[in-house]
Amino acid sequence: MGKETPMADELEKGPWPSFIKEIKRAAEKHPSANDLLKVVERSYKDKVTHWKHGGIVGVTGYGGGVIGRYSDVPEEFPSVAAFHTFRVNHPSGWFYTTKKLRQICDVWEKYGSGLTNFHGSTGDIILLGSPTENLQPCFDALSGIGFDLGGSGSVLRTPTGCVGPARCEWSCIDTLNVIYDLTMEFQDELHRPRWPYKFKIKASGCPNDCVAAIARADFTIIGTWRDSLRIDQDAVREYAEGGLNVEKLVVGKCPTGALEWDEKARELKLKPQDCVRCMHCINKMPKAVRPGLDHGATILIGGKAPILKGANLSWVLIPFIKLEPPYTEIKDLLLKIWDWWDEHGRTRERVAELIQRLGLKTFLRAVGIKPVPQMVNQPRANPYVFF
Amino acid sequence: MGKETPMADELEKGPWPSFIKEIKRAAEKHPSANDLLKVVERSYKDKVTHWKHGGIVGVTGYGGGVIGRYSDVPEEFPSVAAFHTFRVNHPSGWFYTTKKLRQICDVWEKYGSGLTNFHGSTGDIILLGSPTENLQPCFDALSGIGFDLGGSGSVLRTPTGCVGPARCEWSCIDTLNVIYDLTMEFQDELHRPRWPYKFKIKASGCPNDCVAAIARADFTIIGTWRDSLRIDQDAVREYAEGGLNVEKLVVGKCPTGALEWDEKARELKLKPQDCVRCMHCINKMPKAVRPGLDHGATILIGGKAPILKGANLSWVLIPFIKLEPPYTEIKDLLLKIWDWWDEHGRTRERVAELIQRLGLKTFLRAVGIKPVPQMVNQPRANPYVFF
Amino acid sequence: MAKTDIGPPDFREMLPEVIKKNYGKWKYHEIVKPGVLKHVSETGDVLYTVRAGSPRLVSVDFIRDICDIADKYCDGHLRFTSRYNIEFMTPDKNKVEPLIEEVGKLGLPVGGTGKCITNVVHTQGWIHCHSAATDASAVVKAIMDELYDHFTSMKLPAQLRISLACCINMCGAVHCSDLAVVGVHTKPPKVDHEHLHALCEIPTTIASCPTGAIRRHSDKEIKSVKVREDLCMYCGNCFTVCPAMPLADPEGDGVAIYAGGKVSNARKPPMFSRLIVPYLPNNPPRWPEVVSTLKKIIGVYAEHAQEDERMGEWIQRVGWETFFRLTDIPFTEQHIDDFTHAVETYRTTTQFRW
Amino acid sequence: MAKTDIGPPDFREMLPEVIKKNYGKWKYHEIVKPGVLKHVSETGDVLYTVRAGSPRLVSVDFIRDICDIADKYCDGHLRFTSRYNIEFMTPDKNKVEPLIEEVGKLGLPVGGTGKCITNVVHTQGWIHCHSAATDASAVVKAIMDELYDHFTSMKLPAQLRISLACCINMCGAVHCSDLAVVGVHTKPPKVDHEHLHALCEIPTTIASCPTGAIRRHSDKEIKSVKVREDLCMYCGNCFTVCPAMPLADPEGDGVAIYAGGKVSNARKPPMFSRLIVPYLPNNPPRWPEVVSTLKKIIGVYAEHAQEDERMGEWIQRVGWETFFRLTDIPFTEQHIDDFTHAVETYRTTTQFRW
Ligand code: SRM
Ligand code: SRM
Ligand code: SRM
Ligand code: SRM
Ligand code: SF4
Ligand code: SF4
Ligand code: SF4
Ligand code: SF4
Ligand code: SF4
Ligand code: SF4
Ligand code: SF4
Ligand code: SF4
Repeated sequence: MGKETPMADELEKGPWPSFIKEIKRAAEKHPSANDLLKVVERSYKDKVTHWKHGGIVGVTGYGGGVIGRYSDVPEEFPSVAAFHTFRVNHPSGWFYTTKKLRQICDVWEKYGSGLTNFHGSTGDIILLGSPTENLQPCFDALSGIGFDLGGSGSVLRTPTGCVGPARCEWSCIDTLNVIYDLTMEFQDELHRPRWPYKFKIKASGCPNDCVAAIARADFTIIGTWRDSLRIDQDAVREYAEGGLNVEKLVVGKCPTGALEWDEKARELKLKPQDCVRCMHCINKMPKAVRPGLDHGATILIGGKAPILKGANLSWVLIPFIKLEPPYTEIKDLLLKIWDWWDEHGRTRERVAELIQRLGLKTFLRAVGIKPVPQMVNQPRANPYVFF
Repeated sequence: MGKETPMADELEKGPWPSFIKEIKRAAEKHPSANDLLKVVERSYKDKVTHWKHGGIVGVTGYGGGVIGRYSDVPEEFPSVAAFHTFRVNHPSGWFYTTKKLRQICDVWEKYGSGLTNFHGSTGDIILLGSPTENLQPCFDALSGIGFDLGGSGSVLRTPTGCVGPARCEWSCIDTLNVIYDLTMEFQDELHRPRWPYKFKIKASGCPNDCVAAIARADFTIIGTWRDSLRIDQDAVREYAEGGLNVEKLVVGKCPTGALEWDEKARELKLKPQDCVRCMHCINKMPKAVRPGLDHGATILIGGKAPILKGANLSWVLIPFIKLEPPYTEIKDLLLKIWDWWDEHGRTRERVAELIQRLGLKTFLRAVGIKPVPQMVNQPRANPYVFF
Repeated sequence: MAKTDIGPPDFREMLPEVIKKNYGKWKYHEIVKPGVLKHVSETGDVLYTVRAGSPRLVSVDFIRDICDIADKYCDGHLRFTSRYNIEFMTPDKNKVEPLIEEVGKLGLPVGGTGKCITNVVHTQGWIHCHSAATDASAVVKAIMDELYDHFTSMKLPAQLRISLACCINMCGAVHCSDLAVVGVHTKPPKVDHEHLHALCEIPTTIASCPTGAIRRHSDKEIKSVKVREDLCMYCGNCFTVCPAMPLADPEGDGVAIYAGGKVSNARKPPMFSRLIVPYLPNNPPRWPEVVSTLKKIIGVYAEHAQEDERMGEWIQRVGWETFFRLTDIPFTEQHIDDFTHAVETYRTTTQFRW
Repeated sequence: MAKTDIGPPDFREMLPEVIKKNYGKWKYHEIVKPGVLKHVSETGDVLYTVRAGSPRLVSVDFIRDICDIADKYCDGHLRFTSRYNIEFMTPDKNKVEPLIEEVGKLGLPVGGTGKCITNVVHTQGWIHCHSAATDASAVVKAIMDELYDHFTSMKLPAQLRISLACCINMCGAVHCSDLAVVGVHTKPPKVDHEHLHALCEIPTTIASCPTGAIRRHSDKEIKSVKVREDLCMYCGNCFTVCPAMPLADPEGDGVAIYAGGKVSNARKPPMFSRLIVPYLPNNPPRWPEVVSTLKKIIGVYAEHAQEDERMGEWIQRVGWETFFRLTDIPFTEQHIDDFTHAVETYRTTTQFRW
């Protein structure tokens, strides 16, 4: 085998763990993995992909969750002539028992190529490469071990959240639970395409945004607090004595100048009304500074990649909302957003693009939210005002 | 008269000098000024303007310089039935001898309403209100005393510059001379409309930009320097001893952190490569800090008010250019810009709007300027790149 | 026939002797007191400037009055500033106080320097423009009567520049002022179907509308246009190209207030003024709502801004949400941009104040 | 028939005991050393996390290997991070070093915490996607082989996140990464006139183009479309809706590099990555031009940035002109935005560095 794939083989070298080694491991048991290796080698030679536009494939009752994929040289690589992938929804926070993981491995060893992505960049478990005839039995087996498909196509995509309260001291919301709850509530929206395009939900427990929600989610939930952050002055002094330059590295980097270091009293002073909860002082001194206690979330809308009208970072929609189960307000809001988008959106128009086309004002009216200055960095400069 | 114009009369009160008083002064000799007062009173009552769209009026040989204006109630106010204004070009820097000013007064007393604006917001002397039949004789008289018309319509508008080297220690270019030279060179462009729309040139001697060139000129010339600013440490110390908080108010406000105040040595230290020549430290301590000596100008393009596609602040086109008479490079550049704009511009399309429509790249190629990072705040974020 | 294209008088002929001698040689300046500058040259020469406010709309007799003063104290020279103020210049320190006194006798304030409110850049208004949605001179007079003390003193955090334009054509640097008052229409043009075809080119008129609100009249018999009122934002551009589409309306017209613009590159780069009050009624002759709103804002600014902080720099530091909170100005749909680059103004961070 | 809509397993069943007990009660954390976190709870409980790099594209046997470790040291639990790293967690300090040793035996690096270069978010590439203009896994492998030491140490000014997308659909948070590698086509689609009408809806295809480059074929006999090549910027959107418009081209395809994006709200608000290298060729299997460019940039960043300054924060502070000067990367027409909000990126101040 080695001689046939010299370029791929080259990628077994070097200290970083090698995906080629992984393909070869799978290839020992799976002809499709073996063919995949050769396809990849061929791409390295030809400098183009050898996959064709995927047809519509899937499993009974679902409109998505499987990405169809065919080789453009099926004669040459018959075992990957059809090589579809499953998107399998993950447990919130990507926590697993080894038992569950082994069950997935067994199913995928049986029906697929034995290759996976842990995880896809949306957050699904990606089971990489199954022939068409194995799709349904494989799904049945997955369902049997308690797994279900994630989203693909014009549906709600697999919601994800950061590790949150499970292992992070800063989480102002229960990211894992809200993600799980919304996922369960909106199973139908996840599995049956009926919208203009995809819709993504992500939740981060604090403004550090460890799931990059603000950049990647149409509906972005970010934990925050409404009161003042908590400062333990003894612990601050400990950091200072430990050699941290509090003046320069904490106070000096606060974006709003909300902090002051009283060198004499060796105290960190805060003007709470100037704190914009950027997390920096907390990040620098986790033992000394903590988020406040009046927890909730900021809701932002419209994050997305460049296609079609350009990329967006999510825009502030609700500066603060309490986030407690059963999350009724959030669910109602999502339904309102989807209704409006569904009614007015064009094919392949993300919700942000629709808002851009029809105007934020129209959107706010449709979902019943009052304008507040927190929604904008600055008011309009142009005088083209409608009355 | 007083009883007829109660609202206007109200505006004679108060400490700020009153334009109504001025109208009344003129009204003593000029029936048109008297009628103007009544027109204004009527507008205060009706809350609308009583001027109609101006027809095309002018003087022989010129396509602009006179703004035509007619009353919409000529029966009621016959002496302002036609009430056109002259835009008279000013001497650079708005310097006058009283002799010249008195000559203008005499001409305008004879042919017009006796009312003026010193100055219009572009920078012309505005002679406010002449009947149609007086236009030519009035112009002849103005020409006789050495004055000429400014711009109106789709022409080069009256170029203006700040007081510059005449009375300001910071001027890095001879604003008065460059404005006068360009004005004389482009008399034809000033007087005979042949472009898509108006074009404005303004020059400020330093980045303080006292003629607001960056906001109001299609072609913005701003003096700057390429070497390091000059610091007189003794003078700095004097400011410090005089009570200026150098650390907080000078160093602390430098936008790039280029300054440091060495409290011990009582010295102001500069990292020259970090100075972006914002003028702040110079403004705060004129006796101690001065611009460098390698003088020149930054050329920016495209400043304008909102009509039609939105307002623009001028964009950096040439970070640094030497600016010495006869200003050949500037003149060549202007001609190239006008040629391109003239060829491609639509009616009422300012040069900035044309650049927006056809792309900065196209414009740069047309005028033969190479892209440099100083032209942008940041490179593109979107991946929609042409090759 | 008169000579054409002679251009303006050569500025060199207009300069006082001391300036000719020290042209380009000035070394530093001081503000001696409000309205009085002292420039010192590398040659050792000194020049005092006395700055006086002007209503801009002045009679020829006014010009003669100030010429009298210039003849008496300034060897027959004077200048105007880029904001309409009058500058009397003399190398002679002893002339400064008598000069100020004579200026005072004319009823002109001395000031407009340093941390003051200088003269208001403004436009024609109902005095001369067909486009005006408000008056210019009267509003300025009403404002400056009320803010007079700020012209003659220097007690603000930084200089504050107010501008006024009587319609959104925005003649002047109104779009980049600390505070800008802008005349606005709020009703769509009323099409004069009878005269339109005679006065205007229909395709040009249609093309003039930035929002595409203008269409050919549906009735082919009527050679005119129709305005889709929901698409019209009253910019008046159609009126500029076609007199048969007037927008002026006694009830609809009024003023908007913008804040936080600047032009200089000092500290922060230049910035646009931004909408803070979408509409206040025209209330001649003294526009009390406008005046009191400006006063309120200036008071809040004076109280909260740091030294040397321009209006816009202060707002940038504390956030617009703080500005609206402190000034008690309601934030509405109108404040949210919906023009071409609107999305660039939306907030894409969780950083904000409550 | 299988049950549908059961959703993923409940995360609560996946949590280790110590996490169940201290859920929401964590008080603070420390980075003990690269790749090892210590979280301390208000209850006094402690949790150690060992973070290991993963190639993401892994066989089921790989998963079984890490499960073996988790069974041995972590009571049968483990998790993955939002950047594909594997996290082994244990309350028992004594297990940490042996655990690390076993992870090492698998050939996995321990690190990815603090001021490091963590794992590269990436996509399918030539492994599975029909849109790919470059490979993903191979480029990532080549990069991380070279930057390996940065994964296992913490000596950068701040954490540096690299992402890779194999086409400008930009699966992943590539548009907001410290450094982003993006596959790009640079040739217009080659229309397959023969099959187009069978495979695609012509109006949808025409509508898909953001620049309006696609038109109906001029020859009415041919049921296909034409591309105006001067209007095409190779976005591939037409190909997404119509397979008969492939863009892949061995010569034209390659990668672009973007820099300075971030997602967190820490200190500066989130920002987009911006174009720094418009095109580098595909040079399999190790993309040397890409790797060396990234190394160069990281070196300059490491040398010049202040502590805690993310790539984009540093560039914002020193200016893009400084970035291009220090990195020796040529600035070209391509860097200047010409898409919808292009003007918002033009410099409107005289503030800049030489
Ligand atoms: C006379 C005039 C130039 C002219 O050719 O007419 C002028 C003259 C001076 N300006 Fe100015 N500026 C003049 C309009 C401007 C303008 C334009 C405007 O107001 O429309 C600007 C930009 C405004 C803006 O940013 O919105 C302007 C921004 C400055 C600045 C920067 C202020 C800042 O911090 O942003 C300085 C520096 C300072 O004041 O410390 C300055 C400083 C100066 C100095 C001190 C320069 C000098 O050394 O002589 C002059 C006296 C300042 C004073 O009045 O306190 N000048 N100056 C203009 C007087 C207008 C008036 O009557 O009020
Ligand atoms: C007289 C003056 C206002 C004043 O009272 O000072 C003025 C008055 C008019 N301007 Fe202006 N503009 C005047 C300076 C400006 C400036 C300021 C400047 O030049 O620095 C601007 C903003 C800068 C710019 O050009 O972008 C300005 C931007 C406009 C515009 C919008 C242009 C745009 O591209 O956004 C219009 C509309 C138009 O051209 O159709 C306009 C149109 C007009 C017209 C001709 C009205 C019209 O729609 O045809 C006004 C005639 C009024 C009248 O009856 O006298 N005027 N106009 C100023 C000229 C006096 C002078 O020559 O010194
Ligand atoms: C495990 C993980 C969350 C998860 O649910 O999987 C996580 C966990 C932690 N993050 Fe994160 N972050 C994780 C992805 C992210 C991301 C998203 C990404 O990388 O794609 C971001 C936003 C990235 C960006 O801005 O571009 C992120 C921005 C932060 C920040 C803000 C950093 C900054 O200064 O901009 C902190 C605070 C810090 O590091 O001081 C932080 C801090 C932390 C802390 C210290 C929180 C805590 O108290 O436990 C955790 C360990 C940090 C460490 O690794 O040094 N985490 N963190 C993710 C690990 C990814 C990995 O394997 O490398
Ligand atoms: C598998 C995955 C990449 C990976 O290797 O991790 C992926 C793969 C594809 N994405 Fe994606 N996207 C994946 C996460 C993303 C993300 C990241 C995220 O969700 O957080 C984004 C950016 C966020 C966003 O949605 O804006 C993303 C933005 C896109 C886009 C551009 C959408 C846009 O509005 O800008 C497309 C194009 C499209 O939808 O036609 C796209 C389209 C595709 C398609 C379906 C190709 C296509 O044109 O039809 C790819 C299938 C590849 C294959 O053959 O397997 N993918 N895609 C990720 C999903 C795995 C998972 O479920 O966990
Ligand atoms: S987003 Fe905040 S709460 Fe969530 S893991 Fe990151 S730091 Fe913790
Ligand atoms: S969280 Fe950020 S904004 Fe708030 S005080 Fe700390 S550093 Fe300043
Ligand atoms: S722009 Fe500069 S040079 Fe000109 S007057 Fe103002 S401060 Fe002086
Ligand atoms: S001119 Fe401005 S940027 Fe330069 S050192 Fe002085 S304050 Fe800093
Ligand atoms: S701002 Fe408008 S109304 Fe006022 S003078 Fe200019 S064009 Fe006329
Ligand atoms: S006022 Fe402006 S928006 Fe309204 S119809 Fe006229 S041009 Fe169009
Ligand atoms: S980035 Fe493009 S090529 Fe790569 S997986 Fe996503 S859609 Fe496919
Ligand atoms: S690649 Fe993009 S720009 Fe080119 S024709 Fe297709 S859709 Fe249009």
